[in-house]
Amino acid sequence: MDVRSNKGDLKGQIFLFLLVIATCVGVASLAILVYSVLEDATGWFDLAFIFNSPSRFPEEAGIYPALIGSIYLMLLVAVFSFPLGVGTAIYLEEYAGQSRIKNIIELNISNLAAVPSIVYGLLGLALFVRALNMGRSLIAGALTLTLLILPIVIVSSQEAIRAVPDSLRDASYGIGSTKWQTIRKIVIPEALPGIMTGTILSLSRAIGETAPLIMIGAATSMYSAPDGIFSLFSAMPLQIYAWVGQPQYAFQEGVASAGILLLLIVLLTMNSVAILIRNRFQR
Amino acid sequence: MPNINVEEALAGDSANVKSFNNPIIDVENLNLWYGETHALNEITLEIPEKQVTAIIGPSGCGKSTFLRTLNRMNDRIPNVRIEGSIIYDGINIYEGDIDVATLRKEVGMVFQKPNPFPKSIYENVAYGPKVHGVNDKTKLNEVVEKSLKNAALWDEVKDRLDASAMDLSGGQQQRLCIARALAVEPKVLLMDEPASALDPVAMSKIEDLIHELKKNYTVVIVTHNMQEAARVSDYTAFFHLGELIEYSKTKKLFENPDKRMTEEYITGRFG
Amino acid sequence: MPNINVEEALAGDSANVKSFNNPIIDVENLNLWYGETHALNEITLEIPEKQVTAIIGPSGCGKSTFLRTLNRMNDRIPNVRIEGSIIYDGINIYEGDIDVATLRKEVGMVFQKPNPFPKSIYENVAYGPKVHGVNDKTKLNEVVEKSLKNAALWDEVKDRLDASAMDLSGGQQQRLCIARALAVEPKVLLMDEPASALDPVAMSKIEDLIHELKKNYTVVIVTHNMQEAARVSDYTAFFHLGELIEYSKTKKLFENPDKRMTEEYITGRFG
Amino acid sequence: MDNRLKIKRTNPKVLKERAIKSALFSCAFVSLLVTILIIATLLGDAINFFTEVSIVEFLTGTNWSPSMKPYSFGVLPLVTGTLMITVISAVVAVPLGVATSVYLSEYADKKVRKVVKPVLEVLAGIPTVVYGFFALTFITPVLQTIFPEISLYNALSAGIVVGIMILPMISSLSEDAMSSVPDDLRDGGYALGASKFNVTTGIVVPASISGILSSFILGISRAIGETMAVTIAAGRLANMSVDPLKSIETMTAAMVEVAEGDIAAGTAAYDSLFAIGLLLFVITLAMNMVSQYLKSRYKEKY
Amino acid sequence: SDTGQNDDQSQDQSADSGNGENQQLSGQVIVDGSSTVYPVSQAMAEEFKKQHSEVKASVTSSGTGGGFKKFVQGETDINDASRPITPSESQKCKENGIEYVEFKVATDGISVVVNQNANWIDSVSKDTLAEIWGPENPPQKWSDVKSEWPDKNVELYGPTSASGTFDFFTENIVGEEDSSRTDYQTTENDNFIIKGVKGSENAMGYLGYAYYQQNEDNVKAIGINGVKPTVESISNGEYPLSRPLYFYVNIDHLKENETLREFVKFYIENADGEIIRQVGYVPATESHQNDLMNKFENVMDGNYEVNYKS
Ligand SMILES: Nc1ncnc2c1ncn2[C@@H]1O[C@H](COP(=O)(O)OP(=O)(O)OP(=O)(O)O)[C@@H](O)[C@H]1O
Ligand SMILES: Nc1ncnc2c1ncn2[C@@H]1O[C@H](COP(=O)(O)OP(=O)(O)OP(=O)(O)O)[C@@H](O)[C@H]1O
Ligand SMILES: [Mg+2]
Ligand SMILES: [Mg+2]
Repeated sequence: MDVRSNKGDLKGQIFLFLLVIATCVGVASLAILVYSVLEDATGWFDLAFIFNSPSRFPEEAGIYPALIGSIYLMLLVAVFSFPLGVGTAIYLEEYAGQSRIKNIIELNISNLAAVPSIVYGLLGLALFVRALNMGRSLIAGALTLTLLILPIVIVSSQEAIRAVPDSLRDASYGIGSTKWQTIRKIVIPEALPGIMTGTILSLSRAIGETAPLIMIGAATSMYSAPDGIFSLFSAMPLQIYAWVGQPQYAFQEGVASAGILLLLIVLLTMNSVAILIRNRFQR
Repeated sequence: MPNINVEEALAGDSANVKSFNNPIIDVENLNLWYGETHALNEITLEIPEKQVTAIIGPSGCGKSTFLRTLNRMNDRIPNVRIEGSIIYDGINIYEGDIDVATLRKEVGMVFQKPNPFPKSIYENVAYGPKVHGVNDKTKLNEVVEKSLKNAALWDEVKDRLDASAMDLSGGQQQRLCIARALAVEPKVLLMDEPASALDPVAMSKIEDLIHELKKNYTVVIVTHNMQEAARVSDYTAFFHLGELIEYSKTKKLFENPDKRMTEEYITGRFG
Repeated sequence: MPNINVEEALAGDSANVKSFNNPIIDVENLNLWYGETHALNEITLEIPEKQVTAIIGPSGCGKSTFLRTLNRMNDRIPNVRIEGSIIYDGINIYEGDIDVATLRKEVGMVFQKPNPFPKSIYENVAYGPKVHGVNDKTKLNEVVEKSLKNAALWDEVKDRLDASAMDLSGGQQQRLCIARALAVEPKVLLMDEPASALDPVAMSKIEDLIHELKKNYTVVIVTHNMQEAARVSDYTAFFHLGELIEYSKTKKLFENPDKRMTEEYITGRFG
Repeated sequence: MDNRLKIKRTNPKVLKERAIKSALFSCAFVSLLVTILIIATLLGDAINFFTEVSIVEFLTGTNWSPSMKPYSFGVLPLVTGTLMITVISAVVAVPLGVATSVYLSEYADKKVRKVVKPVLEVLAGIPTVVYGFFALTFITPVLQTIFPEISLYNALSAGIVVGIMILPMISSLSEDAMSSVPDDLRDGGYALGASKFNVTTGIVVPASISGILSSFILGISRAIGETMAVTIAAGRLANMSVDPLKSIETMTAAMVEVAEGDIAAGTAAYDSLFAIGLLLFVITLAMNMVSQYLKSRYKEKY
Repeated sequence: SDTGQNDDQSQDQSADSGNGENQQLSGQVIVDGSSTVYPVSQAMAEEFKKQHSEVKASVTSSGTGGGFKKFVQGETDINDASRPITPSESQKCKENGIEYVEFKVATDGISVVVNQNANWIDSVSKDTLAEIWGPENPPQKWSDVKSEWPDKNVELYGPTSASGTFDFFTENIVGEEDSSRTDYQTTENDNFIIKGVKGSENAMGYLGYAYYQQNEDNVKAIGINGVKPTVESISNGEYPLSRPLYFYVNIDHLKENETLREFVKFYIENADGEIIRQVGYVPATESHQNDLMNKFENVMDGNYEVNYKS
């Protein structure tokens, strides 16, 4: 034999090559997207844009109320969806055993993942806006988006929890920890990177959604920022959506792109917190 | 070059064990199935308090399984079915609403494969006391140091308590798991081959520890090492294919076993 | 009751080992660091072909680390730095473009903690041959059966080859891992405490296997069990705190060690 | 004293554990509740719809034209449209996503992973409207150079863009699943002389298959339910063709059209939104039942 | 339109309507409905907000029908509409006890556009348009319509059948509402009609006047029966595809909500001017504006009866 001969691994080389290509495709798509946004946004994206209210004059148009709306919205969605989603995942993985109810709930959750966002809008309208009398408030919007992203949080948390080796649970139970102690101190910290991934992906989805918010009647344009959770609100994708439909080119391209750029910045800021947490816990 | 003399280690009387005055654990007609596999078959035995009981037998005979029934760690495996009773401290732990957490705090366990938490060395040992409500920092430090010393690991790790437990060598991990179990001061300590990955020095320290523990604790130990069983235990149970073949004082079992099968097994190696 | 007599096992001449005619592996001035920790310090030794070399030493002394350097399994750990050379079959495996896969096929390994794949028993053993291009079903069946027999596991699992390997007992898992390593027919087999979780019967079968293997293969074995080292190996290396303290014919090392430290260690337990 | 281990129902520790279990169950129950409410929300108007349009016509009709004469409510073209987008996006995202996750988890060094993974996750957060425009203004023109006969609005570019959108879902979740496979197992493979390719495909991927399949389900689900991007990019022509170069209309696009257009509530066209929603629900339910069955057959546990 | 102009103008307006004692308005107004009227309401809200900084105005575009669905439940104050309320929507209001008032605020002219370079066409008759867009035997080549037109494929772009623009066009051109050929490219974003038409010499499309006006350099509007869409021709009704735009106000809300009252008043006061022109529609004439104001005052005085359709 000759351990020096490396030709045996041609297959491996090709495989790696394909993997790199695949990864590049994703990165390149993003680069193109961001590049085209940046190109259109230059000249429009400035402090005034961030701090102004919308206007029918492109030069004056700003996104402040929608920006604040989106930030509030994301905070609320995170606060609602994290405990609810992780709680559900814990129940399913640690408590439900192999029961029938577990199968039903799991089936149900993956089914909810495929429900179109517009249907969540209809649900939010009927449930939060009308039945619970919240009106077109931030909280109604946040709850609607929470339901929308819940399946992603649940399924990804479940997978993360499932991947925690059983020997660690054994170790914890073996010294007399209760179930909850084991979950809280061993399972959740171990699963946290995966849980954070789910949270990142789902909050990302929530921050870019338009249809359900339009359905519940959130404003496509607001001229003042929300000042509480029961306040009327707009959100960035709605404002962007409105601009993109305007007849003037300056709106469709410049102003809308500036909005998209800001949305991406907010998204990245939001994600980096989660990413920091994820990296800290990743082995 | 030393000669290993098991005879010397087996001092004591040779009466067969039927029952004890005051067993801490009393196993009766225990059967266990993994799905279809009948892994434990009508096991009846009493475990004396403040003594060391060794469990020996060929690989796959059910030693770990039996050990896990004693603190209900088998609850965690799906498709396990258990019949019979195990009385611990006067209570059948398979009947009614049992507080398994308290049971396991009192009947602690060291597993066959070392399973440290992916945390620091310190956190591994402090985990148990914290779970049971010890939060005082100095108290914790004390417990960690004492447990690591007892597990013969302190000298090797005292300078890197904050390092990850996952970077320890195999034997170090095993000792860490022992320290972790000791830190909660169980009444009964179940040890599944605690010394298998240990070198003679560490092993002898652990054996010394077991002798020490015996004063206040009950120890049940699974081992493949006949000498170890002989040296360390007071009573020995020999399992084979899920059945308890023989259970008697260690000296008796090693010197003058009742069953042919026992004799074959213990001599099979050294005869 | 048997007496264990190490002396008997240590037949052979007592010359100290410096170098062999035709070592299959030649380690020179090997140093290894985990980050800051200097885990192997200037190790120089030659491993003779078709002989059994045992590595002994206290827990944490670097035995596993050393073993892993021989087939570059240490590549997989981040922050490892290696200096020195290891010549296998005339080639320095730490230099230039080495096909580590082929290296590892030829220098196989059994790990300290059993690590079966989460697949069926059959698939675990068949994995290696399949990876190396054996696809013929009857051929595979043969290999699987032979390897499991050699690892003394066949009788226990022959009826449930499709069951998950994860449901095996600790010792069964360990033997499965041995069978898995045998199935690719390596030239050198590195075994990290292969027998620690085994009962005497299985252990003796593995030892018989090692004797058998010696005819065609080279074996390097880490063990904590002095008797085992004595029984099974031709040469023994004693490590301490990352250094090679002594390396000589097994008989010599156990009967008449050169270094005080060696003597203390091997007698520390039994003296 | 001798009942020390017996759980007393008033034991605070026990109460706490029970309370936690109930709380967690309530969380899980929310998802059931949501389903019930969704069905309730859709059912009322859907029933209205079915009083005007027979369910048979709806399910078997091959012409969808709710607000253009002659009115016709055959949902099949929408179903094929949705199917087409789903298939195209899956064909794009599944191989790319898995390949990316394999690369990040098994090949890339830590620094690359730490950068690339979050970068790709940004793709999940780009507003879907933006994706729609990206398809129209970038992807379609590129496709035009390859297929000159392609329509301005076409299933292919919409499918591709949805594939890009769900890519991070698949790549990130699969990557998590793969990187939580214990290293012991990889060691086991490498020690047998397996190449990285062998270990990755033969050990790591099978051991993490549950997580990988979950990521497919989540990703593809999103593709099925995706609204805005396809509404903009795929056109609004409900036709039964399976030619990806033509305009199509998906079920979700039809729903938006009704919801954001000027059609009056209470008309059959408006109520059709709810009927489509319900049908989509039933279809995905069936698909999920199949995938749950498949998944339960491929679980490896370590 | 430049910014300076706008500043002057908003000062004018504050002079106009800042005469009330109710200086500190702080309530909220909820506007929903047609995406066609949306730019108008948006602009009105923007200007109104400049005078009453504490007011919260929420303007949403979820379509005329979607908006009415909420309006008939009393959830919104104002519903923008690119078509009159339908009898069923009107009946829903009646059932729910919602009284409403309709204001026609502006006029749109649906413009038929072709490529700048399409020299072969400049004006068509309504009948020819009907032939091109109608459902029966739709022509595949331009030469099928008129032999002198090019022998090239017909490429058509239009809004979706769910839009009010489509309804209006089909009713007024094809002759029957919702009746149209189906083989054309539809989009709910009019900008893409522009893009399509700009890209091909054989293309034709129709869309709102605002979109044409913004793209006079990119596409060419053709005359219908000889009349081209201009502010003039649309406002005097000469242009055949002049389409009124409405908003509907909930009367109860109007009476209870002072902010809404001021907003509607502001809306009407500005219906004749620059704001409407800036967003690309044709403002109301002065006399029409007076009618609107009278209607508003009558509503406030209680001299108004809702005329529910059936
Ligand atoms: N991945 C790692 N990172 C840092 N230090 C390590 C790592 N692996 C091992 N070490 C340290 O290197 C030293 C040698 O470890 P090694 O595993 O080689 O010991 P060993 O001789 O095999 O011991 P044992 O008999 O307990 O298995 C130990 O002190 C250990 O803590
Ligand atoms: N989870 C399980 N599912 C099915 N069978 C199991 C499971 N765990 C153990 N077994 C089987 O039950 C039998 C007893 O296993 P056990 O682990 O108790 O053996 P052991 O005596 O501890 O062996 P060792 O010395 O090898 O650790 C073995 O045949 C084993 O294969
Ligand atoms: Mg065992
Ligand atoms: Mg080791």
